[in-house]
Amino acid sequence: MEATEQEPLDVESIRADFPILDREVGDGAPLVYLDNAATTQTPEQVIDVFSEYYRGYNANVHRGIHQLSQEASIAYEEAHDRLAEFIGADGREEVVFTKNTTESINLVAYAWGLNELGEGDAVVLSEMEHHSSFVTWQQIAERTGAEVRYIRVDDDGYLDMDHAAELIDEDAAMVSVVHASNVLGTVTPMRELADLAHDNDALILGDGAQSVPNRPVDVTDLDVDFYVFSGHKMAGPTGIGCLYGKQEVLEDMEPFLYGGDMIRRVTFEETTWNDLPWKYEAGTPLIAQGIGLAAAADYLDDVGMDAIQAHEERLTEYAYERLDEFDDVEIYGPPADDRGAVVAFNVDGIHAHDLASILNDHGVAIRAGDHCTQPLHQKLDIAASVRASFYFYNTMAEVDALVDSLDAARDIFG
Amino acid sequence: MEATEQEPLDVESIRADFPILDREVGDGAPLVYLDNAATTQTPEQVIDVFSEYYRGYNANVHRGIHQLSQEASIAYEEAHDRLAEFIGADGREEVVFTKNTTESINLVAYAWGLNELGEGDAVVLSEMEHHSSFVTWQQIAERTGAEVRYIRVDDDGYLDMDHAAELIDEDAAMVSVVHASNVLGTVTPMRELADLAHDNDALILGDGAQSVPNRPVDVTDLDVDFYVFSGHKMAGPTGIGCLYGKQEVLEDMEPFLYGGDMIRRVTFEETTWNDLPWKYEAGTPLIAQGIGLAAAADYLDDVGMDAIQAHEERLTEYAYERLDEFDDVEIYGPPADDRGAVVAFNVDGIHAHDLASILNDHGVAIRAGDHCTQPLHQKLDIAASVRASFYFYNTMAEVDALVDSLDAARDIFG
Amino acid sequence: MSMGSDMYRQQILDHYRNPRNNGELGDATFSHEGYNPSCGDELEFDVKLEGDGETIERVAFRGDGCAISQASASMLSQKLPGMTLAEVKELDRDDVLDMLGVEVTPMRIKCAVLSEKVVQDGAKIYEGEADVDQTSTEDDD
Amino acid sequence: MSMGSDMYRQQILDHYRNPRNNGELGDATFSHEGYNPSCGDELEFDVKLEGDGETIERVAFRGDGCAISQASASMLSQKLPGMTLAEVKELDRDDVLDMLGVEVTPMRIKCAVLSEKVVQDGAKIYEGEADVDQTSTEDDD
Ligand SMILES: Cc1ncc(COP(=O)(O)O)c(C=O)c1O
Ligand SMILES: Cc1ncc(COP(=O)(O)O)c(C=O)c1O
Repeated sequence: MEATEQEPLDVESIRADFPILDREVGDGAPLVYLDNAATTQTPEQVIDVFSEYYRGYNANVHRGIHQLSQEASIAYEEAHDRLAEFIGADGREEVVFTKNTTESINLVAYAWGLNELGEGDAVVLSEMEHHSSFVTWQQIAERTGAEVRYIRVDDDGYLDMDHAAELIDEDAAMVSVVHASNVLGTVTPMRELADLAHDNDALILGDGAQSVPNRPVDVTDLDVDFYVFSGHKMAGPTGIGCLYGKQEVLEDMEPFLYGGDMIRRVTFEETTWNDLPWKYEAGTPLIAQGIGLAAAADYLDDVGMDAIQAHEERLTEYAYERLDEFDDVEIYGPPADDRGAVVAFNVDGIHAHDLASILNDHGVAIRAGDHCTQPLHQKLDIAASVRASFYFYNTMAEVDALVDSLDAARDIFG
Repeated sequence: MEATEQEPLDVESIRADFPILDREVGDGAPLVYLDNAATTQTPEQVIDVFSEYYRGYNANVHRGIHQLSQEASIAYEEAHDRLAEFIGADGREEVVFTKNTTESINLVAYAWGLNELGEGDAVVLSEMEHHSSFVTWQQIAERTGAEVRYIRVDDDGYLDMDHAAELIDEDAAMVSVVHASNVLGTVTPMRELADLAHDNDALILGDGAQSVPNRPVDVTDLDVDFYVFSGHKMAGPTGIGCLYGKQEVLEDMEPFLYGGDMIRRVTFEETTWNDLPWKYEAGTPLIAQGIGLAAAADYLDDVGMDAIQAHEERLTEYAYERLDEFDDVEIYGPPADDRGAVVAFNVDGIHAHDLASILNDHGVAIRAGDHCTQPLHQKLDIAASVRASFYFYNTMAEVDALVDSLDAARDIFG
Repeated sequence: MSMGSDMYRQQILDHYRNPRNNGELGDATFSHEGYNPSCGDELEFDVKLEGDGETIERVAFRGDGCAISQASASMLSQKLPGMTLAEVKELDRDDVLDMLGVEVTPMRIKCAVLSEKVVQDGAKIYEGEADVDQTSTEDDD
Repeated sequence: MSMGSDMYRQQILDHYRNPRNNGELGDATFSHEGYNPSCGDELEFDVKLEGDGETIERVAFRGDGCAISQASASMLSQKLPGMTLAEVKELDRDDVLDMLGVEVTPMRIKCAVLSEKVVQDGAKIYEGEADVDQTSTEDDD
């Protein structure tokens, strides 16, 4: 991972956009929010979209002739253009709004998988998939008779690419792999996987839930057929996600949800579908949320995705190194200088949930559990771990607060 | 329809909660918003939820031990209790949050229909279903080999209940009927349909998109198995809807979307599902939207659902009668005193879209088109209609503005 | 701010009430139909080419819809004869709006351009460059 | 505001480090297991009844999880002998919290009540009143 030479972020002034970061928890401990891989915080610029929308031009979109509907339609449709630009897609035709990453994956699994998969086909995942991809493909495979294969994750948390090349053979119909692991922090070689998939006439889906928020992503460079991510992990609102699909792939695919706005013509006998991307957006869409997500993309681009990545790498490296000083701490995944902005670990003799409860008393918000990757935890042979995850508004001092508060837990359990 | 003796609403003070209603459109015409069947406006009390949430306690729910996650989880889970109470369900187990009515229907169609329907089974709809139910069941039936039957709508816009009794026979597996038509305004005898369905061991789904916002609804009294509605039509936010399901029915049914939070345990071999309602809410849920919807239910209950219904009946009756004075106006559906808060009509010699454009110049926002009921429009043998639809913040003066502005269109097209 | 009422100039209303070239051609070289899902407007155009297989000799159309879509079809039907298919395919939204001579409000643009899209798609199908059953305005912008 | 650290009193830590009645019963009348999906805590209880088929003689449990879930199981295993199944089924959340003697923060309640729910479900299955493969705390409140 190249350490781009970046101007350090002005974190002080960025934090002013996030009033929640000034909050206290418990008995007055200042909040140290390090649960960003679960959900990021939302800047004023995005929050304001909701009052502007509902106070100014709330209306149903697409079909209204009156002015409110015109204004809402244009803003909602342009939000697709904005997201297309943000991830390097060709245009709004390639960007479908969903409610989250999970729905995006299910859309592909139902609309493509259920219709195209069968006996003799293989779906290739990795051992570190999030449940949203793991469970979905497992279930669709079971229904269709397809086989699921898991690319091995080696002891350092990297994908075993020899194993990948073995599994992605001519039976492979779909390769669905996480781009940045939400537990190990591993960043996978997405373009290499895409080439392997395409060499074998398979499609590839990249799970960008932990990459789009944290680093510049260009789906055209990655050459993926599908790419999925969530608004609530990239400074955007809850309840909105994206499915990117190559235009020709989305055109060929059957619809998923049926209803208003996704049809062209309906009779008692048959129905024809609307054009992209609306063919995949049935019913009244996530209007305010979509406009809010575009505002989040604006915000992130203003800060600068390169600068965000550089800042997060500094935080992550520092956190890793400070935690690594302790003999009773075990960190999972690749080395300090080659990972996304998450550090999952355990402290000897202290269960992850107990640790998280005690850290919460010190204002430190981290996640404890299996992080929706039970199979990976089975492989690591641990029931749970704690995970600290960073965003561009976090500071080195917050990393220190995390590390220092571990002592409180050691005192209790020591 | 009984005209409950109700205190008249204090519409003046209600309107103060909806700043958008003070807006102007075009060359300074005051907005007359009569497109409420498409989307209702949102009061300050609901808008405020978003800034309170994002500024105060935004976090991922269910699995977090830290305080923000506790606060968000409790608020999000209690939002289910609130909606259960609002529609007379037994508890949160029976209330699943979806993104809209359309997704709620698709959930049932995929999770129940795709698994349970087959050749020899019939799905019974009405001729006035919205595309969200019409297209969905049509497609699922085509995939499963089931037959779709349509209960006739008579010339006055009522369901032909003799025909219903004929169609709902022992082959019927699902009856899916709109509770209040979004075009004709017809209110269907949902309980009678439920009894017919249950006598034949069929399930029944009520489409409450146009009833939950406008009248007291008690799903237990209606004895429906499923009931669906959208937040954006009931003073709530976009991007949230509900699926009500009887607990035993939801327990028996397979899940729909797969992913995090809907599972209990995942291994490389198999997966078990979470308890209700979370089994049907995969991925990071619509947290802010769900809390916002509960605030909308609070708001509506403060105004009073009986008072809302009574006020809307007055508006609708008045609008119908004023429009009915003109020989060049044709109104569709039941008589003035027996309908929901929508009046769809056409003016002779003026296409619906031209009418809507001209009315917009006078600030009057109405919808023109097929209102996502193309088959009903084919039956009525019209390409389009205009539709005025009311909510509790509308006034008699706004009805006058609608009727008076028709003259401007007549002047142009006369 | 363009006003909706401004769209209904006398010329538009005249074409709407008395559409030119309304009907069918018995000897059409090709025909094509289109639909505007946001309005329900429908149009079907018949096109007869000259012997060069390139220049439009005559057109006729049938349709149902709002004043804007039908007037636009009528006016276009007068403009097409003498144009080559290559020229037809070059037409863009602005040409249509110029032809109409009124300011079309944003939500009605699709009504205005339906006729142009139908004829263009018809030409493309005829020349083997496209394969659409029915033109739709949804993918317009 | 109850603090997370307050949960870890000496007694809780002692039961966590030295769980009582840890192990298996060779002669169990019934056994049942449970899982807390929000934490990953697991517990399996073996219960041996007296000759009356009603009164608990001995219990043993095995488990894996956080201090709260394991201490709660250990403490409950001491409380159960001598109770009838009817009494066990009457236990509620407050009894468990009283037994623990600490304030449990809201997100940890499920850890605390897992042991109680496992034994209750086991009793119900034994008496033919319920049919669950594995107890889960999700449907708890
Ligand atoms: C009767 C009826 N059913 C279903 C729907 C679909 O609702 P949504 O677009 O929120 O999914 C609507 C609203 O358009 C409706 O009026
Ligand atoms: C790698 C990865 N994939 C998918 C998801 C699912 O995202 P969501 O819960 O927003 O659907 C997450 C987030 O939890 C994730 O980290």
